[in-house]
This record gives sequence, C-alpha cells and structure tokens, in this order.
Amino acid sequence: MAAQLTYLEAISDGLRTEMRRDESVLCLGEDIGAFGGAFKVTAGFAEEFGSERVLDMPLAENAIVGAATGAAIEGMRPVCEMQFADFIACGFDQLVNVAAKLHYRQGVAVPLVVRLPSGGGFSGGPFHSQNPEAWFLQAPGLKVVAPATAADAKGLLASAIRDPNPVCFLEHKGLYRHVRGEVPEGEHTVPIGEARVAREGGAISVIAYGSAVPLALAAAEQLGEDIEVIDLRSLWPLDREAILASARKTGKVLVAHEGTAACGVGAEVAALIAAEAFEHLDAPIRRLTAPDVPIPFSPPLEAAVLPQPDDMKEACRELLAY
Amino acid sequence: MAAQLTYLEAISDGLRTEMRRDESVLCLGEDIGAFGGAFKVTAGFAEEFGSERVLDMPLAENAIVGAATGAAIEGMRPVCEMQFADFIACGFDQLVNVAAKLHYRQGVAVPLVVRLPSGGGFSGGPFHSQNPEAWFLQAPGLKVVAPATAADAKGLLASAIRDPNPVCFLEHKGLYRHVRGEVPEGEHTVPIGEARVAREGGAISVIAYGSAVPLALAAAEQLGEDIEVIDLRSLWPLDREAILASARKTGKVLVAHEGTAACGVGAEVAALIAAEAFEHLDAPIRRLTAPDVPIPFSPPLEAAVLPQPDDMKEACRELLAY
Amino acid sequence: MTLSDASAVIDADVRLEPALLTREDRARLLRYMTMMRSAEERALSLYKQGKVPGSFYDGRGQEAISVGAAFALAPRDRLCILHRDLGAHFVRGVTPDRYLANYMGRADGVTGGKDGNMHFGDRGLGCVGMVSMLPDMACVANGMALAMKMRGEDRVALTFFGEGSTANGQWHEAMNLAGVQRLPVVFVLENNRFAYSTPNELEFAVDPVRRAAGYGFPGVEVDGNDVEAVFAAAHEAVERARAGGGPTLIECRTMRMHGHGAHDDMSYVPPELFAEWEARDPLETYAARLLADFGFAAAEVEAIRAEVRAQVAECAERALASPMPDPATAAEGVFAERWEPLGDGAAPWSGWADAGAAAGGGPADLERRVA
Amino acid sequence: MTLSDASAVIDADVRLEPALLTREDRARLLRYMTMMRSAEERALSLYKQGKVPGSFYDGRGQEAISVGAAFALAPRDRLCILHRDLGAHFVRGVTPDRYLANYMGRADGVTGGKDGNMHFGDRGLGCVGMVSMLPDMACVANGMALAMKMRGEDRVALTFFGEGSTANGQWHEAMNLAGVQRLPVVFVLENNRFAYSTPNELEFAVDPVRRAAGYGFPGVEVDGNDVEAVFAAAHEAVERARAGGGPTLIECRTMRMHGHGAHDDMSYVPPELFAEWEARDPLETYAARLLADFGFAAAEVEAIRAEVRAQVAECAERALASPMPDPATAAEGVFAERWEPLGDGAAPWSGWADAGAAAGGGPADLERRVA
Ligand SMILES: Cc1ncc(C[n+]2csc(CCOP(=O)(O)OP(=O)(O)O)c2C)c(N)n1
Ligand SMILES: Cc1ncc(C[n+]2csc(CCOP(=O)(O)OP(=O)(O)O)c2C)c(N)n1
Ligand SMILES: [Mg+2]
Ligand SMILES: [Mg+2]
Repeated sequence: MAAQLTYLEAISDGLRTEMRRDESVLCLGEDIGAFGGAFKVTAGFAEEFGSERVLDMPLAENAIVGAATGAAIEGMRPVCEMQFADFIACGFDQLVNVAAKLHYRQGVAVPLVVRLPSGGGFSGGPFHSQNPEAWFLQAPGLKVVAPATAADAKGLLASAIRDPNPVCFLEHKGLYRHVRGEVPEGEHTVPIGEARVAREGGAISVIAYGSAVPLALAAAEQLGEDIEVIDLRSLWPLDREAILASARKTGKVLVAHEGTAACGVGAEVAALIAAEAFEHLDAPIRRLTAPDVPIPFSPPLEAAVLPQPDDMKEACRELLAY
Repeated sequence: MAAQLTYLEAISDGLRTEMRRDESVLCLGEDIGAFGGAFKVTAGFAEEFGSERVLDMPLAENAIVGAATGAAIEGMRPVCEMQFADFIACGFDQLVNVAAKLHYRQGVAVPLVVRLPSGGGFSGGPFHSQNPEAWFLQAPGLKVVAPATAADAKGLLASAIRDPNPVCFLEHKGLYRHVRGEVPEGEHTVPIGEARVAREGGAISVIAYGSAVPLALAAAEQLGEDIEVIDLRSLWPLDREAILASARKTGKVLVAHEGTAACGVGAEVAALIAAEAFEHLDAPIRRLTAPDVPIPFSPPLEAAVLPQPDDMKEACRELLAY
Repeated sequence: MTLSDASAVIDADVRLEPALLTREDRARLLRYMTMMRSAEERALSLYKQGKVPGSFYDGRGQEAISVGAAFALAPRDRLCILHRDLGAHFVRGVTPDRYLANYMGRADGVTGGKDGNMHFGDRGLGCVGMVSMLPDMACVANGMALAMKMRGEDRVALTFFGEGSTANGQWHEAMNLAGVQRLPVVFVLENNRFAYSTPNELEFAVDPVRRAAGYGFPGVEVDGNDVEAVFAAAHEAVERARAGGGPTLIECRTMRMHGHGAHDDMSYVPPELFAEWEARDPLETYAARLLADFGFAAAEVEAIRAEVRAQVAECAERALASPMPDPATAAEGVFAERWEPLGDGAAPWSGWADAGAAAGGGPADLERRVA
Repeated sequence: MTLSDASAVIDADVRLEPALLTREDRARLLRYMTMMRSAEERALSLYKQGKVPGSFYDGRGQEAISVGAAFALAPRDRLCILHRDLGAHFVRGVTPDRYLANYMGRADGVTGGKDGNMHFGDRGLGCVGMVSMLPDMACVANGMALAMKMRGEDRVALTFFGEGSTANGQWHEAMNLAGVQRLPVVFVLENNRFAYSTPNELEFAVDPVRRAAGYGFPGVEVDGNDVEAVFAAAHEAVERARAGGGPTLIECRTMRMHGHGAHDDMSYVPPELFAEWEARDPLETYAARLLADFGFAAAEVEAIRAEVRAQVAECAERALASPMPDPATAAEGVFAERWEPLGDGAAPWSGWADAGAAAGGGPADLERRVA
C-alpha cells in the first residue's frame, strides 16, 4: 500500500511511524512541541506522543545535540531538529567532536539523528538557505543523507533513526511542498549508502542530490537527450560503485548540487571519478553548484547564485556537445 | 638581511613585527599573556606590549572570535589564537556566520586573523591533531593560508594581519621546530593567493601545502626524479593559474595534504584540474591524504593514518610509472 | 564581592529627573515609536500584498524599548540592533524608505538586497547589522566595547536580545567577558514572554536579569512598555559604562503582540494575555501621559501621528519605486578591499544637542547640558 | 522564586552523620586517593622516561574530589569523568594497569590506543570518556539524565569540570537545561585556582557556584581537599537528584599542585600558594584524621599505602608488558555496528553493599542500610 505524499508529509510520516514503532524515539528541538516545528514536521506529535517525547528545548543547539548524545548513549533514539540547517554551526562542536568520535575513541555508539532543513530558493537569505553537508564529510564518524524524493525522505529518515551512529539528515526546504510522490505506508526503510539511478541514460551522467535531482531530471526531459541521472541519496558513505559505474558508462560527468563549490560534495565526487574512472572519461568533469558566496536575500540576486533550470540545461548541453 | 629561524620563531617574529608597526594589532587568546601561549608563540609579548594587547581571555572561543570581530570593526587588528586548531569548532559560529559574512551582507570589513595550531604527528590524539581548513572553504568570506616554510609563515601572517578580511592562519605544529630557514628581518609580507613552485620538475606534479610540502620535497630528492612540487600556501583564494599550469605541464598530478580526504582541499584541487586541465592529463589524479577517520593517539595507529614519507614516495612512484 | 551586592537587582521604576527630557524630547520619543508602528504596519501590508519576499517579522508592542534605549546614545556610540528593534534604526537616522526597500529586496534597501528582513544595519550610522544566530551580536558588541576601552574613549556599545536567546551559550560568554573586563557595554534584554512559540517556563528556571549578579554587574528591571523608564535605565547604564563603571543588563518586560513572524497565528498564546497587554500599548499610554502630565494638546499628538503617517506613506512610494538589484552584483563584495570606520549615528536626544557633545560628549557635557 | 532563595549558597561544612561512612569506607577512601596519587606518580615517571607519547596531565592535590564524589554513586549511575579525576575511574573499577597502558598508547589501555591521556572512560563501568573540548561532557551528562528521567528511573548522572570551563557557553547551556528540566544530574566544579595559566580573576568576576541560583538549583561550596566533605555534598546531591529534586552544583575549592601538564613549570603561580596548599594535602590530612578521629592505627594506614604501592607497581609491569595496537586496526571502528548499553560501575561505598541496592537501590534501600 502506498500513499501520495509531499516530501514534507513523508518526513512526518516516517518520524511518526518510527515513534509508534519504538518508544525510545524522542524528538528534541526548538518549537517542535505545541507549535509543531517551524515547518510543521512534528505538527500533532506532542498530542500523540506527549510533550516529553517531543521536547521543546531552550534556544541552545549545543545543548540539544549534547543532550541527544547522552540520551542516545543511555538507549534513547533522539531526533534533533535544527530550526534551520544553518543553526548547526551553533551545535557544531557537540556534533563533530563529541557525537561523531565517541565510537571510534571509546566504542560508545551514539544513535542520533540531526534533522537539517536546508537549502534556498525562497529568499531565506544568508542564514536560512545554507547547505552545510560538506562540513560533515570533514568530520569522520558522521553519516550524511540527503533525500530528493518523498519515498526516500521517509525511508532514509527511518534508516537514520535505526542506525547506531549519528546521522545528519538534510531535508531540502525547497522540496518540502514541491516534491510529492508515492510513499509506502507503514514501516519503510531505504538503506544508507546506496545511490539511486533516477534516470537511465548513456550520453552523459548527471550525479546529483537533493534539490539538484529534480533540476537534472527536468533538464533531461526537456532536452530529450540520453542523460543518466544518479541521485546520491547518501553523501556519506558515498556509493562509490554507483558513481563510478555511471561515470565509466557515459564517460561524461556533470556533478550538481546547490551548496557552494569549494570543498563541496561535488568536489569529492569529481575527485573520486578523476582518480578511479580516469581511463573512461571522454570529457572534463563539470560541476554545477552555487558559487563561493553567501546566499543573498533578494530574488534576482539569489537566482543568480543558486543553480537554475537553464543553468542545468546549459551545463548538460555543453557536456553533450563536448 | 635575513636570519635563520624556525617556523615557530618566524611566526613570533612576524607577529611581533606587526605589533611594533601598528599599535592596533591586538592578540586575543587563552594563556597567551603571562604564559606566552601553549606553544610560546607570544612568549615575552605581554612584557613588551602590555597585557591589554596580549589579552588572556576566558575559556570561550565564540567570545574570542566575536570580540575580535567587534574590535576589528572598530579599527583594531585582532589576532586570535586558538590553543589548538581543533577548538575552532567551539568558535565556529562566530567565524562562519558573523565574521565571514559581514562584508558581503553589510559592507562591513572585518580584518581579523585566527591562528590555528593544527596537524598531528606527535600523539595529540583526536582533539589536538586536526586539520580543519576545508571547513573554512565551505564558509564563503574567509581567506585561508597554510604556510610550509619559515619565511612564508612570517610573510603570510603579516599579510593576514594587514588584510581587511577574516583570515584563517593554519600553522602546522609538526613544522614548528622541524622547519627552519632564511627569514627576512623586519617587515616581510607574502601575497595571499599566490602559490609557490617549491621544486621545478616535468614528470609529475605534487600539489601540496603545510606538512605535506616537506614530505613531497624529501620524496622528490630521495627518488631523484623530475618531480615538481607546488606549495599552495594559500588555500583560499586558490592560485588556480599556478595549479593548472603545473598540471598542464606534467599531465600527472598527485594532490597531497594531511587532512582527511572527503571534501578536503585536495578534492577541490583535483576537481579543479579535472575540469580545467582535463585535455592535458596523462594519468588519473591521485590524492595522498589521511583516511576519513579521527586521528588516533597511539604512535603506530597515528602513523598508519597520517601520510608518511614512504606513502609519499610510493604515491610518486606509482604516478611516475603510470 | 559578597553575594548580596552581587545579587542586587536595581529597580528602575524610579522616575528619572524630568530635567533629562525636554518637551521636544518627549515629542520625539512619541514620533519614533509612531514611526516604528506605522512603518511596520506598512511593511506588513506590503508583505500581504506579496511585495516582501521570504518572511516578515515586526516588534509590535515593543516600540518603547528600541526607541527608549537608542535615544540615550551619543553619535559616537555603537549599536547592534535586533529583530524587534526597528525604532532604534530610526532614532539613529535610518529612514523608513530604506527599511521598506530592504524588506522588499530592493537596491535602495540598507543592504542593497544582499540581506533581508531585519538583518540590516547602516554602517554609516554606527550600526552593525545583526546575524540570525542569537545572540551572537552580544559577543560583537563586547568587541566594539573592548576597542573603545583599550583606546580610552568614552564611548559605549549597546545591543539587544530576546529572553529566549539568553539560553544560548554565547549569551553567557558575552556576559562573562563583559564582567571580567568591565567593558563599556549595555545589554538590553527584551522579555516579550516568548521565544517563537516557547514560553518563559521552557526557556529558563530563573529570570535572566537575576543572572547579572553572577557576572558581577547590575541587572535592572524596567517596564518595557514605558519609553521613559527604558530611556532612564539606558541613560543610567550608558553613563555608568562611559564613566568606566562597566556593563549593565537591562531587562525590559513586555509582550510580543504579533506572531514570531507574519506566518505565525500565535494560537499558543492565551487571549487574555493580549487583552492585558493591549491595555498597556506603549504608544497609547505614552500619548495619554503627554496629555495628562506634560501639557501636550491633543492636536499636537495628532499632528505627530499625521506627520509620521505622511512620511511613511511617502517613504513607501520611494521604496516601491526602487529597482531590484542587478543580478550581476550577486557575487560581488564577498571580500573587502579596505577597512573603513563606521560612521556616527544621529543622536536626537537634547542631551547631545550641542555640537561639542555630539563630537566628544560624555558625562561632563551631559551635566552641563542638563543643568 | 525570589532572589534571596535563588541565591542561597548552601554551605556544606556541615559534618555528615558518621553513620553514613563505615570504618571500611574510610579505609577505602584513603585507598582510592592513594591509588590515584601513586598511579599518577608512576605515570609521570613513565612520561619522563619517554614511555608516554604526547603530553601528560595529572590531578595532584585534587584526589579527594574525584574519589569523594564517585564514592557516592550507585552501580547504575553514570559518569563523565574529567582530566583531574583519575580517582573516579578507580572507584568505578578501572585498574591502574589499564590507565597506565592507555597513557602509553598500548593495546590494553582503556581505549586500546585510539585516544590518549585522560580522554578515556570504561563503557563497561558506566563511564563515557571525556572529549578535550570543555565542558562538553556536561551537556552529555544532561542527556543521560534526561533519558533516566523520561524512563522514571531513580538513577543519576554525575560529571566534573574545572572552574575555567565554566566560562564556556556550553557550561551555561548545560546548567540552564538542567534547571529547566530539573534533570537528575550532579555537577562537580573543581576550582583549582587556575585554567592552565589563567587565574580566577581573568576567568570570571563572580565565583561560578554563585551562579547556580540563577539556574534555579542549589550551589554548594565544600573544601575540595576534604574527601568526606566532598562525599557528603555529593551524597546529598545524588539523593536529591534521585528523589526528583533536580540538579546540584558543587564547588570544590582546591589547588592544582602540578602544572597544567607535565610541560608546565607553573612559574606563574606564587610559591606561597603551594606552601599553603601543601599543608592541606588531601591524603596527608585524611590519614591524620583517620588516626586522630576514627581510631585507625598507624600500621593500618601504612598497610594501605604499602598495598597500593605494590598494586600500582604490579600494574605498571602489566601495562609495560602490553603490546602496541596493531596498525591494521587504525581505520576500524569509525562507525558502530550496533548500540549496546553501558555496563554498571563498581560502587564500593557500604551504602550499596546489599545486592538489592546495587541493582535497584535508591533512597529507600539507602535509609535501610544506614539505619
Ligand atoms: C542560535 C539560534 N537558534 C535558533 C534560531 C531560530 N530563532 C529565530 S528567533 C527565535 C526565538 C528568539 O526568541 P527571543 O530571543 O525571545 O527573541 P524574540 O524573537 O522573542 O524577540 C528562534 C528560536 C536563531 N535565530 N538562532
Ligand atoms: C573549548 C576548549 N578550549 C580550550 C581548551 C584548552 N584547554 C585545555 S585544559 C584548559 C584549562 C581548563 O581549566 P579548568 O576548566 O579550570 O580545568 P583544570 O585544568 O584547571 O582542571 C584549556 C584552556 C579546551 N580543552 N577546550
Ligand atoms: Mg522573546
Ligand atoms: Mg582550573
């Protein structure tokens, strides 16, 4: 059985399903209880699960991530909500130094999830539009997922909650209501570490995640070309085999994401391909990302910074023509 | 006139010279005054400049970076010392959200320097060995430098202090006393954004920075091969021209640094080359870095994780043989 | 410092010597509060008309705080203004057109479209635009105060934060450093009962103003809806800081009369709370007081309102006429070419009227002026 | 909560009912303190012999704090032990060989060489190894306490931090959350006068214990060199937390008698300070008290010392015989395959002697035992 849900509804559905399944699942965040969260992901949760399991925390991100770490060690399965992904900078130390390293250092598992409403496209400005995922790849011990579909949003959240490690769950705000799709009812998991071939093709590969996936699929359709689109879904661990298989098949790769370029996930994917699929490459590895600037507020400025449909089409055309 | 100084002495010399030259230069940090800093970089400074200009701060990194930001806006030239680079995670928010973005958002220049004693190799363990530079490249608005020689350490620190932007100054602890060299006396600056050809060669290019530079130079000498070594010196902005020129010349590139691989600076350099110098490449772009794990404490474990001389030689040999 | 001193919470209900405020000052206080109210009402209607991208935040019900506090500052003082504090921008000299244009992302907005809503500050008027992360600007204000102290200047930095933000570690780091270094900084805490939807009970167990004692400087409680009480407390704190007396934490008790943002229906707020505070509206109560205690004529008050309405209307036209920024500039300005000092702000309080005060000023000039 | 209550700083000089500690308990307290002293002396000599890679830290002079506080815990309670608190590890059941092996980076060290110096905790004994960033573990202890509270368990989390760490924002975030949620957590503040080289005056303007009031829970001051006073304060705090009474902040006044690390000559410390505190050595003073007040014979005390010396010597041999870890394991263990609960720790205090207490325990059993 499956239902048509938005990406946002799918996240709520996944979280609710896990909370019903396992009473050790606990939500920690700002304004998530009575208010249901800034984006209403936990709307109705306090009523169903009680305000203790949907705990409104003081405005203190390190305290949130730190409390989640301690609770996880003691057998809870905490799901932290950052009101916006940008605020993880305020809980950064607990995440990268405490939670991420405890198992390696001490053999202590820390099963927690940090939900990160990320991304721009609606004039959120420099503090409500960031895509911080690459920071986490430079903090060994964290798993990182970034679903692009409603079904993956539900399934990856469930897997993240059941995973015995800290998992950063990037939920792109631009997909919340714009993406909708078939979502399995009841329990549904998607394995962490497996990419998805979103569209088969042989001419070029667009390797993307998050908001860049619908962008790539739309471009492929509109261009009517033989374009393969890989949806990474998991950013760490990366699905090296899926990435390299597609690169070797098409020999022409465009890596696309909304986050800034320098040391972004796209750089890692490009470097991986340049090292492991070099012999199969027929063209330079291209990246389509935001430039290395803060995300501006005003619509024309923001549109000039974030990858747009035309930018995606242009990048594909160039690579096809190479 | 030049003197033979260690890398550590060169940093002190550069800082002292700038403090004598410009009374708005101010040091902020933990134990930097009476004690002279954990690594003695500011030994004797409190006596010469007074404890107000070499200010012992409470144990609070956001307060340090934030105070530096405010003081910089008001016309001071603050140089913050993180006791270890690892602690920047505790001042991360002020650095990436406040200092980095102020000029883009508000036209307010923030001339501050954050000194970051970084790197491993002496059993510092998971919290005293990190190389956090890649985080900063994912935070637009920060400049990032990582000198490998004594002269560059002095010159880049002076340039960082005079730069009207926030600059992250990565000083590798492993180089402090092991690297020594000719350092110009008195005022000496090295332009930010310019790489250095540390060794000319035509067979392969090793593009490195920080502790990987001496490693590469030693390997080149020992192998007696025609190896070019590029010392990036500045990580942001990157010297694209120097990187691409060397890659195009040799067609075989090894990117090397001590920091972890995923989304590291090496990934960015590799991605840049794979995009801009593709036609000139005769071999896969290789990376020699730490694997994606925390840095362990015990000597045999640490040695297994951090790039060693033999690893560097092996990587060069492979590429030469390709 | 013994515990009892350390814990003293000064009660600033003490009426300030009337001499401090002239009749004209009082008219100005009403004017700035009215300007904030009207400009925010206009911005909200523009938001509802879809002319404001993103989200919308205002400070309805809190006008007395930003106006009263900023009114105590000299031109050379510095500010970090927060998201409920539009009045402070106006006091320092920002005009409503640049505020409205900023909300609409126009080229003539204070940030030229680079940043939005209340995340702006006019560097030319001695203000550093806030970041969203709360209460980070408290650490920045400390730094400005540190520079002033090191140079022996009799200048002060002032910043604001909500009560919810006091739960964040940076609040503590800022308070602690200010106390240790006795920085010339004034912290204005706006307790409007809620942090977004979170009520005081879930934010802290003890009112944050009581924590000032633990940092070694006075905590002062004032009625945040009484602009003169806020001014009195701010004036006293500013002069203390100027004289080398160190920081002050001023808690202004008030109520956020609108949602956290325009999207927030505030269903979580008990209606009687609104009724209670509606009756204490800072504009209405102050207007009434001007009539009752300070001999203002109803016509005068009405004239102020009319003038402000007209000015805001005209400013809205100007803002609407402002172009969107050029996309070609989107990637510009990440790095600075040179450092430049912030400019001085306007200081409309009569205490700074004579040029001397505006330029150098400080307690001396002040006493002169007030005597 | 009115200010006066809020600020009350309980003075725990009150001598605890002798009933709480048996003669055997007192022998144990001396034994653990002696074990900490001897093990650290041995570790320091290994460091000087070049057998300890990296740096070396000890807690000389602070032995009474970690021993006295940990002694109040039940097996089921949880701990985050810090870098001056070796005694707490021993109380919970870590043996000196695993401590020494850890310092030497050996395979049989608590972390198997993955982490070093005092950055370890035996998960099997209910301890989470500290991180270097201070005082991050206070936030983690909160989380453990939160889980205990949610499940209605009568368990407690206890952690330590130095006075310098209280300047960090995370200290405030931890205190504030503990107060708001009335978590069953005990915070032991070790004021040893210095944070590395930084004296109290540059760390804070007001002693941090006085800040407890501002978080809505008691702050208790004790002589950190008196192991029974520390035990008494910890016992009271633990039982309060267990009974749902919320957190307690206990400040133990002491002095760091060695450098921050072995590399630190402490030239910044006035010599008379050492003299003053040398006379208050926690081991010497307690041994004297056992003889004077509790009828111990000099031979008994000497026997304890001898036993410990022998045990530490034997442990050092075992540690030195431990191999270095296999380099092939360096990249292993970044991710967990499964979550497993922490094990319970040893609880040598006679208050937990009967199995029931060890398993379930809590105030009830306690009273039974003590009566
Ligand atoms: C560090 C941080 N975390 C979360 C947020 C999201 N946020 C924006 S305003 C707000 C509530 C602030 O409450 P308060 O400090 O009382 O200020 P008020 O809005 O009530 O004036 C929150 C949680 C933020 N801005 N900064
Ligand atoms: C967040 C952070 N910044 C800096 C350091 C470096 N450092 C290690 S111990 C120390 C002093 C700690 O002083 P205190 O909290 O009083 O503990 P003590 O060592 O005196 O027991 C410092 C600054 C750290 N560990 N954590
Ligand atoms: Mg509020
Ligand atoms: Mg200390």
